[in-house]
Amino acid sequence: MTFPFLSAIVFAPIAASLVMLLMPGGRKNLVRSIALGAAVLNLGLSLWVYITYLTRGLTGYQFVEQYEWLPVLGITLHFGVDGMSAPLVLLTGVVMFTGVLISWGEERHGVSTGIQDRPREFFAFLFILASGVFGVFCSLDLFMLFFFYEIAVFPMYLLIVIWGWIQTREYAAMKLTLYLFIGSVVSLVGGLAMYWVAYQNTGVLTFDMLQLEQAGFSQAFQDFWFLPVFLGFAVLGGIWPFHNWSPDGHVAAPTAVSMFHAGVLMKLGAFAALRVGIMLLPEGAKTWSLLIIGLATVNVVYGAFIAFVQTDFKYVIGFSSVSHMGLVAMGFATLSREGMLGAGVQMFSHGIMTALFFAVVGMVYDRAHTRHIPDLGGFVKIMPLAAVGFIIGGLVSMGMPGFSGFIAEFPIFMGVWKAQWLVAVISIVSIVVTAAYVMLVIRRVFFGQMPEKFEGHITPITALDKVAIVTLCLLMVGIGLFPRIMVPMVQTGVENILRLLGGS
Amino acid sequence: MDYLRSHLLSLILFVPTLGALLLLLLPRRNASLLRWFSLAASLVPLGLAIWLWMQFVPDQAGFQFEEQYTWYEAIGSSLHLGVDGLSLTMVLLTTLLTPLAILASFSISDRVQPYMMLFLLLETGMLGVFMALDLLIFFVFWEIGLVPMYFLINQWGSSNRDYASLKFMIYTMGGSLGLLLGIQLLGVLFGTFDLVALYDGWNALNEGVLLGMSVGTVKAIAFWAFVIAFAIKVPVWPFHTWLPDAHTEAPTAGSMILAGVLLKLGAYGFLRLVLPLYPEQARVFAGALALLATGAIVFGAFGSFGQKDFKRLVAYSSVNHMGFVVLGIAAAALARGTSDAHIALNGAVLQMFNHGLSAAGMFFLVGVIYERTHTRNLDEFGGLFPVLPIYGGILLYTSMASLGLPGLNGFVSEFLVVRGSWPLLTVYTAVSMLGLLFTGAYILKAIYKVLHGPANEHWTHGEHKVAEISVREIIVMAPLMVLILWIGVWPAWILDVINKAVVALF
Amino acid sequence: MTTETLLWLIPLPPLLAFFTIWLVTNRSKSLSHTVAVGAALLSWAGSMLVFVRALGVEHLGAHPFESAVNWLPTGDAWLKIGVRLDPLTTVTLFFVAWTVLMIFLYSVGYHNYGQPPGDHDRPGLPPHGATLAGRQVPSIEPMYSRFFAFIGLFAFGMYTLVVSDNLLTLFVGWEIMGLCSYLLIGFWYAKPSARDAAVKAFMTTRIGDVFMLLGIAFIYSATGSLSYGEIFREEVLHTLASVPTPIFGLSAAGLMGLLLFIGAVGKSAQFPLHVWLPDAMEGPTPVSAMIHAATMVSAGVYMTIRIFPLLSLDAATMSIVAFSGAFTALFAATIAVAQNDIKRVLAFSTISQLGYMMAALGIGAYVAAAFHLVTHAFFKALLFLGSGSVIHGMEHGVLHTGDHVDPQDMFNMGGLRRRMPITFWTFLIGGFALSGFPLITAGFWSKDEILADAFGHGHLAVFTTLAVAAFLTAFYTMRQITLTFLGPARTKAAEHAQETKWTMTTPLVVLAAFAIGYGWVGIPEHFPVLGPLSANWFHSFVGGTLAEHPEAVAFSVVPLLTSLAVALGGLLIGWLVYRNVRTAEHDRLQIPLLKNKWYIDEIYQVVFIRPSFWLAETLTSKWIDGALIDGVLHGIGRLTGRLGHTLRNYIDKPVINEFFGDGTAHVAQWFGRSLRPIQTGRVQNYMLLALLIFMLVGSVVFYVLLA
Amino acid sequence: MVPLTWYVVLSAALFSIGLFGVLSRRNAIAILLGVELMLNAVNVNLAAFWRYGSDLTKMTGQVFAIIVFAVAAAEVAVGLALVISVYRRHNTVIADEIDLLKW
Amino acid sequence: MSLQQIIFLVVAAATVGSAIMVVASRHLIHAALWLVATLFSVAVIYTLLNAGFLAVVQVVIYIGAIAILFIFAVMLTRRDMRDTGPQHNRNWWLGALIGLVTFAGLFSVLFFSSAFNKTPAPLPAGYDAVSLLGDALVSPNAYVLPFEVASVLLLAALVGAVYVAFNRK
Repeated sequence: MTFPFLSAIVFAPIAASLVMLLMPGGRKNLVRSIALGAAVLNLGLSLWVYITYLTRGLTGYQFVEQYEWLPVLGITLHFGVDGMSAPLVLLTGVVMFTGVLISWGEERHGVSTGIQDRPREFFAFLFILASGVFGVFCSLDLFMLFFFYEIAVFPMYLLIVIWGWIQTREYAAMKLTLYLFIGSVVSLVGGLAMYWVAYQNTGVLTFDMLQLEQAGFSQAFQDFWFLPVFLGFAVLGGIWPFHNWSPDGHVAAPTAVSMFHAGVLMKLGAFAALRVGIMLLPEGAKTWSLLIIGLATVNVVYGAFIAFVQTDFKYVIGFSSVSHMGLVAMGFATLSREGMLGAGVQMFSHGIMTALFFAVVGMVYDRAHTRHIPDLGGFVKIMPLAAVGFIIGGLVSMGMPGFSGFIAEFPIFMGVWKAQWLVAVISIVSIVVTAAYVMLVIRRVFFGQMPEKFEGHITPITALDKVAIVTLCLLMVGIGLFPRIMVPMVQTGVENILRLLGGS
Repeated sequence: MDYLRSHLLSLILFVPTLGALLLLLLPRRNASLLRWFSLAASLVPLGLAIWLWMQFVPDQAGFQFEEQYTWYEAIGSSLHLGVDGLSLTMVLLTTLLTPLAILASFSISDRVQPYMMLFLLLETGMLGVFMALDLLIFFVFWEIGLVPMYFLINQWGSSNRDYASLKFMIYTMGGSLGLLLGIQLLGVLFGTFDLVALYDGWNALNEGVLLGMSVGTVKAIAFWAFVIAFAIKVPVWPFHTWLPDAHTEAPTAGSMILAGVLLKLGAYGFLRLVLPLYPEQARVFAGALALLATGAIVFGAFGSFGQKDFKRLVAYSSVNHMGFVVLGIAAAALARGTSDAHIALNGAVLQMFNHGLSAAGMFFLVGVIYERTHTRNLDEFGGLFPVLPIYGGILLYTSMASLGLPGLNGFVSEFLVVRGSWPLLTVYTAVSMLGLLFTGAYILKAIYKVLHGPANEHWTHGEHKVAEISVREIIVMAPLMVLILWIGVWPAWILDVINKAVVALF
Repeated sequence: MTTETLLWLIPLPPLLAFFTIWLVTNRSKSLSHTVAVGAALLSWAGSMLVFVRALGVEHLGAHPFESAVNWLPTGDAWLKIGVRLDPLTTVTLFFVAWTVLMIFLYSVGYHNYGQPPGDHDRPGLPPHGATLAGRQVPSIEPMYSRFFAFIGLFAFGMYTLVVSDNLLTLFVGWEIMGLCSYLLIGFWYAKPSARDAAVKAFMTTRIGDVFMLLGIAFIYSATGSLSYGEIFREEVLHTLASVPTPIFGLSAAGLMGLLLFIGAVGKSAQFPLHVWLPDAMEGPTPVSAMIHAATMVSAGVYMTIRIFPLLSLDAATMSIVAFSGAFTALFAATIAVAQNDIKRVLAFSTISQLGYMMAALGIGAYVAAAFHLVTHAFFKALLFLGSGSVIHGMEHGVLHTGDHVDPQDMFNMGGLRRRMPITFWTFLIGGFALSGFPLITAGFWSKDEILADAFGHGHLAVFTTLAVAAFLTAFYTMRQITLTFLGPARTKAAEHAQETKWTMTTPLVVLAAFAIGYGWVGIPEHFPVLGPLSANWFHSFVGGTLAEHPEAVAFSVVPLLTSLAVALGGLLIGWLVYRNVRTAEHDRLQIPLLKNKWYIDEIYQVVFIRPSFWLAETLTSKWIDGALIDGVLHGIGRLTGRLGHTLRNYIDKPVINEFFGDGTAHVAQWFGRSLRPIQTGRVQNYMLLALLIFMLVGSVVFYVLLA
Repeated sequence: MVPLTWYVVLSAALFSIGLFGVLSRRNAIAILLGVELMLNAVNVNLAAFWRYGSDLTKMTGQVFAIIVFAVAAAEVAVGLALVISVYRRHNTVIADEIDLLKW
Repeated sequence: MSLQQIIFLVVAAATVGSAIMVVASRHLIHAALWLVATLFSVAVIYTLLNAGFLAVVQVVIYIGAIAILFIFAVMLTRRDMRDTGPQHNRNWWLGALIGLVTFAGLFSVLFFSSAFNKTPAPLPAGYDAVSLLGDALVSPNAYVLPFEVASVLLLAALVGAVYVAFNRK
């Protein structure tokens, strides 16, 4: 019996949050240190998992653990990672780590950055959320997947409502929660349908996805249930036209939460949609592939165009996420090797990138107390590193070669060529639009003239912020220059999916 | 030594990057150290490139010094480097101009560290394009080149830099979308991006149906996608309007590189990708291409003649000169394999190199005068010749080179282009002579306004008296001038390499 | 040292001189002119050596000295460049070497070497004179060294052009000379007139050059070579003559010839591209003498003679050449009679004389053309130098007396023959040579040969035109001499004019010698009395340049008499008319039309120059680039913004967000609100309700389901 | 002898009357009275079923009745206490006027 | 029609009548008194059923404690002895309807079903209901546990009542 890495990864955050809740709320730094410790631990663990998977050249599901949970209903605590989920586990570890770092903040000449209000509860909720996320990525059991999915979604409500942007937090939090729950409920119905049909087909009551894959659902069944399941999860992936919760949510959420939210949670949706939707209902996926591609195209172009006209710094990023997640959905929907490969990488790349974006936006907002782009300017003088980070993020987001974005987007488009070349032609426009708004934002926020009212009131970013930024940038550049540190792994995942798709 | 020989290209390619990274470690305050270090970092590739030139065997057809490293095997792309006569020339040009540009930008005192880093990265980007034997790698470096240039313009440029830099970036990116799509199509079709493989595969593919269209149509569309991408970069009329803005706003060294090398990327794209991949389409559309080229030559000359801004004038002259490159390419496309085509291509490639020298020189000289007077308005100069005899001489010399004075490099290449394209595209060539005429007009206008002209007391006396060109600046110009004369008098040394490559390729 | 090597070396000394002066010695005046003159001397020596060797060769035309090297790799062939010494080269080299050397020498004096630097001279302006011991004396040229550098470069260009064996290097020299001409005309660039003249000269000649470049490209692409030896081979010419072209129905050969000829038109200032030459007089006089009389403008004719084999293949081209030449000759002469500036008169006479040569070529008399080329080079150089000397003397007078009259206006002169005798006599010789004073002057022989050829080959129109032109030439030459030297002095400055230094007079004497003596090498053998005495060496020698040796035209008395008549008549009338004209007002030939050169400049201003500015500034820059192209781009940019705006405000917010998203929520809220009244909070109501429902359901269950 | 039916009908009547009281009286105390009636109806049933049961040695019916007594006592005690405290707070015992359950 | 039947009918009539008065009488105090009457007649019913002990308990606890408690409560919750306003709420008719329906339903079920149409077995000789009841209440294999629970419940109710009704002023 080897060390249960995945269980450790999944349950460590919850444990940490309990420990934090036991701490006196006044000792903020103690709480933060615990949080940081836990985050580092998780990062280490997920890194270990990732590296092991990569270096051992392993394929299929690894680090598999299985425990009885509710045998009567065939529910087991079944963990395991494959090429698709291992990067996401790492991603979560990274975002968790950086999220803690930038939420640490400081209070200096009246400028309070990061989370100064009840950090104990904040981190506790955040870590519960993290546990849920890890759980979804690791679990191979449909029931557990839903279980962790809800765990991941719910704390978001509290985090936004309590620590969010005062003006819209109730609205956004409620909206977000409702969208996500409704979505998950819809897919839950689909999940149960599979459960029963699988029972009828095989006579085994099980939620185990590895067995459900073999359940041999009929074409009609798959065609009927694919859309609810896929879209239900894709809501969290921000698929058009169910994307509206996401920009509002991003804007209302506190920085670290936005990072988690755009960086990881949306991947949760895409990943679940892939795991449950495509991998369990491959035939249905084939049927509906073009529709999904169509929706995703709308996402991509539409998100880009809207981001282009936003004047709220955070809304720009929010809509850019919509656009980029569209690429992920598109990649998966192509059901082709390149497309899914790209989508897999894009999930990671976009996670890191958007986390970085929101981190920087948070840093700016904490100091300027406005996100209205025309009111900003000249921040490069005070926070050069943040500016550089944001620029790198921007380059990633516009798919600039040499950064992870290109590694991700290029294969996606190749996949789209295979599926429907016209879509490629249309959606590639988004690249230029993205470039345009990214460059404009960079120029207006970081360069140009700093308004007088900021002169002297802006404090530089903390060392921890710098650590966070550097970490994220390194990942993006690293993957961009050396795709082989991620691509082969994702490839194994893709192979696995292709096997289910009948090696198309 | 053996290692050096086998990794020469990657060394040339990545030494600047390495230098950029090392720059990070140097103290930010110590400007002079940063400058000298980056100069050194850019001289290393130059040395290596010269050595490469020595080692290069012109008679041997195909690519030499090939290197291949796995990069993105998942989609069949690898870091495949190699040079032939064409790329070698361009590599030499790039490695030559970068140190000069860096030396030229010693006058930059604001944020030296990022400036120099961007410059070195830019060099890597440009070299990468010239060395790449893998379509995807080509595109990678092609795009990477934009970023440092964008920030160089946007951060160190002059008044209207925001507009210019964004225009440059977006225009070029927008242009390369078609290229990107084309590359993806090829990748999807053949599962590899290796140029050598694609040459055969793509050309072998001639009938059948693709994307619901006949292969011919698809190829035609793809051809134009490629052409537009490169035409914008070259730039060919009417895609040229980003260039005057970008050049004008860019810092001196930026304009040097922009005109000296970046424009060549486009022309190189024509030679490396368009002609080999689409010989048939190229032949069919050569007329249109020639038309655009003529437009570039004539309107470039007219535009240049119409400018009030010294730098804009020089910028438009780039449009005019690069027009000859495209004209030569068009001629070659029309009659691939004939000696006319070879001559035209020789002219085009040599023109690329020559324009690299003369345009860089011109922009530098404009920068020199700008640093002293802080104006580029031609009407505010005048009568500077007596004050700046040496500068005047150099300016005269360089502008004569760009005017195409026989005995200097410009003439050789332009003559070859005209000679090559005359029998093939007689009318276009004849019309483009009008451009050649106006080349003289605007060059003389510039000299007239700056050196001669009514002496502007403001600059010739008093506290605004302009200082004579400094030794450093002369050192920047010296190699350019020497090469200009050398190629003008004895072009064989470089043209031989080019010619052999051209004959082998086309 | 072999002749070939020598040929390679001849152009180099001036080039080296140029670089040396430019880079090294430009601080020291004496060094600079030593280097320059030394270089000229070297080239001169080389040329003479070559000349002598060439004379020793039988049938030089058939077996010229040749040497070529690979220059440009073109595909699988090479473009060779090299040197070639055939009779034409030899004679050209001869006069080029002499004139260049003389003019170099002359320049030393002309720029007042040895005089003190001026009080307030500034670079770019002619020296204003300096005060030495309270007296105004001429001051030295501020940019003395630069001048020598430039003329050095120029000499290099000229030599290159002459010795080169192919059109390409010829073009190289050609353009280099063009540059130097530009630089030297604009030498005093602080003078607006000089600046404009420089640009004008360069641009006008460049028009020709552009066509010439095309012609070269055409020849090259048609024959695959550019060296004379290749392209003038029989079979090549034959094929070229047979190939038709779409333009004017000319044969390929004709078209090539025409294109090249246009180049010559520009360089040799033929109508309609002649306008630059008069303005070019703004340059220092040695420049006018060398570039705009002896060498560069002659280069055009030289090149045309070179391509004569090509030219002669197409009758149409030939007649074009002939008529443009003849017309130019007459046209320029008419203008010359109305000019008062001593140099401008000479300038127009140059144009007219070059027209002569073109005409000669046009009628096939290329030997005569060559002959006139050489003689003209000598005496026109002489005349220019003489005028320069006159101007110099006048300036001396102006400085001495201090009344600032224009030292170039002939009506300010007069009576200089006593003040400056050497200049007078040499100028007289030159003038007579120009007007073709019978028997003794070289001009007579060359001009007479042309007229004879024109008559002999039956080109009567050309013949008469040239005759009239010759008459006018003689007339205005005499007018010039009369106004300048004869009669009393019209101004105080003229009274105090002073003979110039030896550095300036020596060249005058030498050139005068040639202006007389050079004619004797070309006396037609059929000429009465003199003919038999001297073999027509020039004809036989230069005639050997081409494969088929042109036979001398049969002697006819008509042209002889004509030329005698026009020359003497012109001179006589000129003297009679201007003997006692005192001021410009009394000059009855000051016709505005002629004085203003037939308003050609003004016409060009309207027809070409203004439109080109409009094209460049308004059409291209403002409309096409600024408005059209950028307009489209900005349109696209704005469109993007507009699109995003629309999507957000008309689709995303209202439809998707408010309608679907919030809409659903609102429906749910409404539902809840509408159910609120039930919640009275009263226990009994709840109970009632519960029981009612219980009963209903119960009864349904009991009476419907179970029953 | 008296048939069991009579007893159960009696208790049914008693129950219905109590129910009516509970539902329709305004006074809280009166409602409690209704409740008492209903409890008695139950008790009557219990006793009757005991008596008419097959085995008289089983005292289940009576035991339950007694427990119901206890419950009734408790209920009344608590209920009246509530009524009194409500009266103290709101100065009323009218059920209609007490709608604390409303949100 | 035996004597027993006649007695039963009379008592039943008294019970129902008094019960009706309980819910119908305008004066609360009267209602309370009518309740006493009802309880008493129920006690009589117990005796008819040979459940003497129950009858006794009924009288002692109900009439002795509960009814009095009611009367106290009534006294405590009124300013003067008169009841003002209607004693039935707006939808009393609904309550009445429900009561009637309930009764009708029960009646129809009970009266026409033969299950209840049985006569009681005669009491065996020496039958001591009280001792049997005592055994049942305290014997561990019978109902001791519910009994104790009931007592605990009583206690709790007691405490609760005191707490709730305790006057804090």
